Amino acid sequence: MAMKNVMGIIYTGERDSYLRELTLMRAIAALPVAGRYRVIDFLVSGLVNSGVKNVGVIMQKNYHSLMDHLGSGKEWDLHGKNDGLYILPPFLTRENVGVYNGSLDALHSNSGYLRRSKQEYVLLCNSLIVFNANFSDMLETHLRSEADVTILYSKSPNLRRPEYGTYFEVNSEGIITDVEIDPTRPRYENACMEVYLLRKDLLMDLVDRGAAHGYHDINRDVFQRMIRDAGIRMAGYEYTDVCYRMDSVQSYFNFNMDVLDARVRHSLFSEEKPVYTKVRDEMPARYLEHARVVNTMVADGCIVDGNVEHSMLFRGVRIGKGARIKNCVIMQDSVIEEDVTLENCILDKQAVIKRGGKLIGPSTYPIVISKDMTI
Amino acid sequence: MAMKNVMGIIYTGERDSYLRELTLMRAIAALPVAGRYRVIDFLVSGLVNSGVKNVGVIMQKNYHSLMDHLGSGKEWDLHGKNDGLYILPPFLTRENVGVYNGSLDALHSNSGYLRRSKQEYVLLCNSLIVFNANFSDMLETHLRSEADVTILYSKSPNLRRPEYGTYFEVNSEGIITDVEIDPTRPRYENACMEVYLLRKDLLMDLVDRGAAHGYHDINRDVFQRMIRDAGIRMAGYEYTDVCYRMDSVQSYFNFNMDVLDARVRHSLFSEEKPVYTKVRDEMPARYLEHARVVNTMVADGCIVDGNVEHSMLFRGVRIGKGARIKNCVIMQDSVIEEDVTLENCILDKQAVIKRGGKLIGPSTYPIVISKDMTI
Amino acid sequence: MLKKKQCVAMLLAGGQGSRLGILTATMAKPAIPYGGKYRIIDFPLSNCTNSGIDVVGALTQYQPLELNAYIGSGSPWDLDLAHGGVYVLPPYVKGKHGEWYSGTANAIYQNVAFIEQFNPDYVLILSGDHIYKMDYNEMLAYHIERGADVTIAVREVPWEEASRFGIMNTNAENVIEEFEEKPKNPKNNKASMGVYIFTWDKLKAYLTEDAADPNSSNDFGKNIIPNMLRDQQKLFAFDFNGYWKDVGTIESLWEANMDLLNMPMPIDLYDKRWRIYGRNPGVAPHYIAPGGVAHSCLITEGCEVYGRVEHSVLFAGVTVMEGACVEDSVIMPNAVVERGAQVRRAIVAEGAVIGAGAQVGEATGNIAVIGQNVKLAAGAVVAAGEQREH
Amino acid sequence: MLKKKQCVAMLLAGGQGSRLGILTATMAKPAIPYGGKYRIIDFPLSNCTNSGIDVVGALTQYQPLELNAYIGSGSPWDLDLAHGGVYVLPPYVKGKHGEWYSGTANAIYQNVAFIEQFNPDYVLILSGDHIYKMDYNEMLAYHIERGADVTIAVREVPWEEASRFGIMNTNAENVIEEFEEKPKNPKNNKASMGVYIFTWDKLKAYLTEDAADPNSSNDFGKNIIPNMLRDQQKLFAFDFNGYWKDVGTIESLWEANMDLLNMPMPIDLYDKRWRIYGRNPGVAPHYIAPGGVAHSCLITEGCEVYGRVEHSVLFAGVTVMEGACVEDSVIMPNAVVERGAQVRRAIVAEGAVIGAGAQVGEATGNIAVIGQNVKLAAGAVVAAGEQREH
Repeated sequence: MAMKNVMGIIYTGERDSYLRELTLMRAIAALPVAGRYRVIDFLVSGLVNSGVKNVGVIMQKNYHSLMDHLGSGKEWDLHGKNDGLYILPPFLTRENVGVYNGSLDALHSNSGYLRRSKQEYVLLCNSLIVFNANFSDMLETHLRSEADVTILYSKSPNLRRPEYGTYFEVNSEGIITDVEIDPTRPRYENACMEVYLLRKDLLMDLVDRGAAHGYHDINRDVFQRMIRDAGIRMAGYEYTDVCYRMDSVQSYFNFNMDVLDARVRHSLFSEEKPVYTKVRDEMPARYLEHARVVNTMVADGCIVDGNVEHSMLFRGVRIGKGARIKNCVIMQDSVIEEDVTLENCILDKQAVIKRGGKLIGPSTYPIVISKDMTI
Repeated sequence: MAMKNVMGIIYTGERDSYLRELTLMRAIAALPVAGRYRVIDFLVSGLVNSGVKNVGVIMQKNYHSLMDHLGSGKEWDLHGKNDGLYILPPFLTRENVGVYNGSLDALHSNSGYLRRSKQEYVLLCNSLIVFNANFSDMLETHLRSEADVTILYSKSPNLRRPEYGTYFEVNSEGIITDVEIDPTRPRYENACMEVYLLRKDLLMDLVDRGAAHGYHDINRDVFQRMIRDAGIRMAGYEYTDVCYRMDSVQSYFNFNMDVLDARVRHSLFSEEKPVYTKVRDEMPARYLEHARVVNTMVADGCIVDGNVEHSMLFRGVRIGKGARIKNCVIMQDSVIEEDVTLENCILDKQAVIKRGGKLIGPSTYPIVISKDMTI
Repeated sequence: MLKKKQCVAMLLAGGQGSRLGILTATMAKPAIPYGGKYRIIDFPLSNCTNSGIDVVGALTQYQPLELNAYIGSGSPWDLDLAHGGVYVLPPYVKGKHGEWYSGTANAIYQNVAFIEQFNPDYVLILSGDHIYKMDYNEMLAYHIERGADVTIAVREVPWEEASRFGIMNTNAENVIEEFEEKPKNPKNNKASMGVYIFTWDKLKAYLTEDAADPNSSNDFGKNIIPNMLRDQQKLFAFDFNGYWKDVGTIESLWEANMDLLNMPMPIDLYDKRWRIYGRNPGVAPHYIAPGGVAHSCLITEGCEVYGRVEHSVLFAGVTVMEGACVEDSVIMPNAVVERGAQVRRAIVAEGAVIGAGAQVGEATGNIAVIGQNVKLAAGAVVAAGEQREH
Repeated sequence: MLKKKQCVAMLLAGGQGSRLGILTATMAKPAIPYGGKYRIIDFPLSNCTNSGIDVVGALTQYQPLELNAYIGSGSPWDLDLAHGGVYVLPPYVKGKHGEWYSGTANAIYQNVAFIEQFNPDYVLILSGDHIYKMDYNEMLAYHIERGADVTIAVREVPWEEASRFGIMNTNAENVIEEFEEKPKNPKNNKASMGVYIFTWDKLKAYLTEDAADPNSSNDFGKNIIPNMLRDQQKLFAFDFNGYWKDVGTIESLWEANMDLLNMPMPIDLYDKRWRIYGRNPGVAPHYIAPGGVAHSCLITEGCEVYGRVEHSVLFAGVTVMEGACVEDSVIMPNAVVERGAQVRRAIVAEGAVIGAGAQVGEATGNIAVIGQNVKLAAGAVVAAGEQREH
C-alpha cells in the first residue's frame, strides 16, 4: 500500500513551560532550530518525503508564528486543492470561544476533516520531538504485523526524562507488553515518540468513545489505557536514528550544539531526506576581513567580522569586529555589535547586544535573551 | 501611483444576529451567494482586479469556513511569498485566550503585519457589503483631493436601513461636512460603505491613539469622530454601481433574487472584473428529460429533472422529477427529491427535502432550512 | 538538483489531429474542448495526479501556444510543484543543430536528458487524445509485480473493429507474444490504448538502438515494441475495462460528447475521489431566461439561454438567444447562437457566432462544423457535413 | 481566456554564450550560476516581479533543459500565477513547417500570437545575461509620459570602452537621434543595455515589416531600431545609473562575482524591498569546521569548509577539505576541493571534483576553468587561463 493512503495529523498543543521565554509567543512546533528551520519542519518534511500528501496541523494557543511559517504549505508541495496542508485552529463559534482541552478534544472537534479526507490510515504525531524519518517501513511493518496500532519508539537517551514520558516493554514480535507513565526512573529504555499509526476508522472510533467518557488526552487517556487492555494489539516500531525532545531550554540548547557534530548533522540533513522550510531569499553569508569562525553553522544573510566558536548563527545575524562568541545560539536578525563577548547564550530573534557588552552564562543553564531585546 | 502601493484589510467580525441560522457556523464574509460565491469573493476580487497585491483578512469568531474558503489565496493569485493573502485570526497567546473586542482592537493586535507590509496606503474594508469595484479611480481622486481619508459611499436604497448605518452630507468638492449615525430615518442619501482609503502611517497613528483611549470600533469611535473634528479632511467617493448589504435573512434573499435580473448580474459579473472563488471541479449542470427551468441561475454539478422558476441553484444541487421550486435559494449539495414543492425558501448546504415534501413561506420572510437538515 | 521519482509520465501531446479538420487548424488536438468544460488533455493529466504520478513531461510540437497557456503553471491539476509538476517540452536545439520530433519514440528519445534528471525506475508513456479514467498506479503495481520490461494497457474492442487497431496477441498469462498493427484478419480483439509503462533502463536501450537505425520511423508501435518482441523481452498486457474513447475524428468527438447525455453516463465525472480537473473559466452560474428551454443537455457556467437547447453540450460563456434552437450539438466556449438560428448535429467552435436565422447542420447526416471565431452571416445555411473555416 | 495586461515582458534567454567557453557547453547562458546562490536569469525575473510585471515570456532555444527545470512553475519569483506568470517559449511548428529563432527580433516575431493573448499596450524586451537591479515600472511611466514609440535603457560607459557598445546619440531631451553599433569614433558614451519598452502596435508593425525583408538579420539593434529611426518614430533614452554588468565572458563572470566581495558591495543584495529571488537548494546552513578559515568571502548554505577560503564565492553544497585552499575563485554548486588542493583565480563549475593536492590556476594571469562534473585527478596541474572540459 502506498503512503499516499496515509494522512498525517500533527498536534501542536504540548506543554511548554520549561521553555520559558522561548515559547512565550510561539508554539514549540514553531521554535527556530538549526540555523534556518522550525521544529515542525522535520516532521512535515519527513511525512512528505515518505509520500504523505495530506497533513493536518492542529493549532492550539500561540499559533500565529506557526501559521505564518507553514503558510499555504507550498514549501512542502502541500498546496494543492486536493489534499495538502490543513491548518486546524481551535473552533471559535458564536457560542464557543475556546481552546482545546487536549489532543482528544482537538481531534474530536476536527472529526469533519478526518471524515472528509480520503486516506484510510492516520499517522498521529506530536510536534516536540525533532527527527527526520521515512515512515514507509513503519507502514509496511504495521501492515505485516496486523497490529491495531503501531507506536514509534526510540532507545535514545535524548528522550529519557525522570518523572516524565512513556516507556514500553516490547517483546520479540514487536508487541508492546507493558507500559510505564512518568516513572521516577524509567525501567524500560524504549521511549515513546508519540507517533501512532492506525486505521482512520479505528482512530475516529477511539476519539468518539474517548470524548463520550470525558477524556481529554489521546496519548494518556486512550492509547496508554489500550496498551493495558486485552484484545487490542499495540506494536512498537523502533526508530534508530537521532532524535531530540524539545521540552526545556537546556534540551533546546543541547540540540542546537549537537547539530554541529557531523554525525548528527548528516543524519538530520541528507540528500534523500531534505528538510524543507520557509524560504527567505537572503544572499549568501558574507565573511569580512576580520572574521575568524570555527566549528560553527552559519545561515545565509549573516555578515560576520568577529570571532565565533562552537555556535549556531541563524539567518541575517550580524557579528561585529572584535566580538567573541562561544557556545551560543543566535536567532534570526540578531545584531552583535563590536567587541561584544557572549558565552553560553541563546538570543531570540532580533535581539541586539550593544558594543562592548558581555554575557557569560553557565553551560548547564544558558542565558536567554528575549526577542527584540536590546542590551 | 500604482495600486500595488495599496494594501487591503478586510475586517470580518460584523454583527450577524439578523442572519439567524445562516451565520450560526460561519462569518457573514463566508455566506454562500449567487450560486458559487461567498460574500468576501467580491471584495477580494475587486481588490485584486484593481492591482492590490497584499490583502489581510481579520478573522473573528466562526472563521473556519472562511479560512477554508480563502485557503492560500491561490484562486486570487495571492499566494506569493512576497505580499499575498494574510489570514489574521485572533491572538491566542499563553496569557490571552481571546476574541477581538472590535475592529480597532483587531487592527491594534495586527500592527506588526501593518508595519511589515511595504505598501504606503491602506484600503480598510468591512465584509458585509457585496459590490464589485475597481478602486483605482478612488485612489486617484484621493490623491488629487489631498484628503486625509476618503470614504466610499453609495446612494443605493439597498444600503439604507432605519436606525442603522452611517450617512453623510458631502459638499460639491467631495468633502464630508456632516454625518449621522443610526438615524431613525436617514436625512442624507449617501450611505457609508465602510471602505476607507488612507495612508498607512495615518491609520497606524489613529489605531494607536484609539487604543490608548480605550476605543474598540474604528468606524464609530475613530472615523466618525474625526469627521466632526476640525482639521481632518474626510472626502467621500461615490460608488454608483449596484451594491447590497448582507445584514438580514431578507436582504440575503433579496440579493440572490436580484442577481437573476440581467442588469444586476452583468454589473456584478463582467469580463473586465471577474469574480474569483474556490474551484470545485464539478462537471457541467445536467438537465434531464423532465427538466423545466426558467428565470433561474444554475451552477455546475447540478442535476435537474424537475420544475424550477425564479431561483438560485448552487453547485451540486439535485432536483427530482416532478418537484416544483419557486423563489428559492438552494445551497450547495442540497437534494430535493421527487414531487417536492418549495416556495420562498432558503436551503442551507446539504439540506435534504424528502419526496413529496411541501414548504411554502411568505415572500417577505423566507423559510430557512439549516445545513445538513433532512425534512 | 531534482528529486528522484519512481515513475515519470511522458505525455505525447504533439498530435496534429488532421482528421479533426478545421478544429485543429489553430490548436493542438489535446487542447480541443470536450464535455462542456474539459479539454482532452485534462484526462491524462487528471489521471496522473489522481494516480500520484507528479512529474509529467508534455511533449508538444504542433501549435503549442494554446496548450502552453492552458497548462500554465499546472495548478489546476495540482501539478505546480517545487519538486516535480508538469513541464512543457518542445523540441530544442542541441549543440549546433536541432530537429523536430520525427515520431513518438523520437520525441521521448530527444528528452532522455529530461527524464534522467529524475532518475526514475519506470516511465509511463501516454497520449493526449483519449477520454478515459485510469489508475496508472495499479498498472505500475502490475508491471512491478511481474518484473515486466514493458506493460501495455489493452482493451477489448468489437471483433469487427479490431482491424482498425494495434492488436496484442497474448497467452493465458497476458504475456504479449505478437503485435499486429491493423491486422486484416485479427487473431485477437485486445487493442493497445497507447498507454505504456517501460522499465526505464530497457526503454533507454531500445530508444538508443532505434535512433541509430536510419530506416526506423521512430514509432513505439512500429519500431520499439516489435524490436522488444524480437528480442523476447517481457511484454505484458494490462486489461482495462472502463470507458475509453479516441476522439480522433469529427464524428468521434461529437459522439464522445453525446455519450455524456446518456443515462447512466458511460463515464462517471461526478466521482469525488477521481475528479477530472481543468482550468476554470471563473464565470457566474449559467442563466436560463423565462423563455428558455433546456432538456437532456449539459450546460456549464457563464452561459445564457434565452432559446431552446436539446440534447446538446454547451461550454462556458455560450449564449443562445431568443427563438434560437440548438439540438444534438456541441457548442464550444463563448460561441453565440443569435435570434432564430437553428443548429442541429453540429460542432460550433470557440468564439464562433451563428448569425440570426442561420441554419447549421441537419437533423440527419454528417456533423456540420463551424470553425473558431467564424462569424456566420444572418440567414446563412451550412449543410450537414460541411465545415466552415471563414 | 487570458486577462488583459498593460505590459508583457519578453525575456531573450536563448543566448548560446559561446564566449563563456566550456561553461555554456551544457547550459544556456542565463542559467549560469552567479553570486553564490543565483543564476543570471534571477535578475531580470526578480526585476519583473518587483516591478509588478507579472507576465514574462522566456524565449529559449539553445540548451533549454536546465532553464526549463530551473524556472519550473515560476514559484521562486512569485510567477506561478493563474492569470499570467512565466512561460517558457521555444520555437514551434506552425502549419507544416517550423523554424528556429534567427535573431532577437525574429524570436519576438514568432511569438506575436503569445503576446496578443494578453492584449498589452506595451512590451518590455529584456535579455537574460546582465546583472542589475532596475524598476521597469519607472521606465514604463517614463515611456508613457513621453508618448514614446520605444524607450531604450542606456547607461554611461567609460569613453574608452564606448566603441564596444551600441551607442545612442541623444539630444538634450533624451530623444535618440542616431544609433551606432560599436562606433570607431563614438560621439557619445550612452550605451544600450538591451532593455527596450515598445508601444506594442508600433513594435508589431516593425516586426512584420522586418520579417518580410529577406536581407534582414532580424535583430533589434541592427534592424528594428535603425528602421524606426529612419521613419522618425519617437525613440527615447532612459538613463540608468545603477550597477550593471554584462557577464558575457569568463573574465567578466569572474569579475562580477569578485565585485560582491568589495566593501561596500556595488549592488545591494540585502535590500528587502527589492529581493533577488532564486530557486532555493533547501539545504542546512553551511559549516565551518574547527580548522576552517573563511575571510572576505561569500559562502552559502550546504557548504562544509575544513580548509581555507579567501576572497572567493562558494555556491551551495561545496566542500573544501582539510589543507585545501581556495583563493580569488568561484566554486559552483556541489563542487569538491579535496585535501591539499590549491585553487586560485579559477572558476570551478557545478559538480566538479578537484583531486587531492591538485593545483588549479595561478595567483596572477587569466582565469582557469574546470567544467561541469569534471573529475580532476589528484596532483593534476591546470595553468592560468586553461579550460578543462574532461
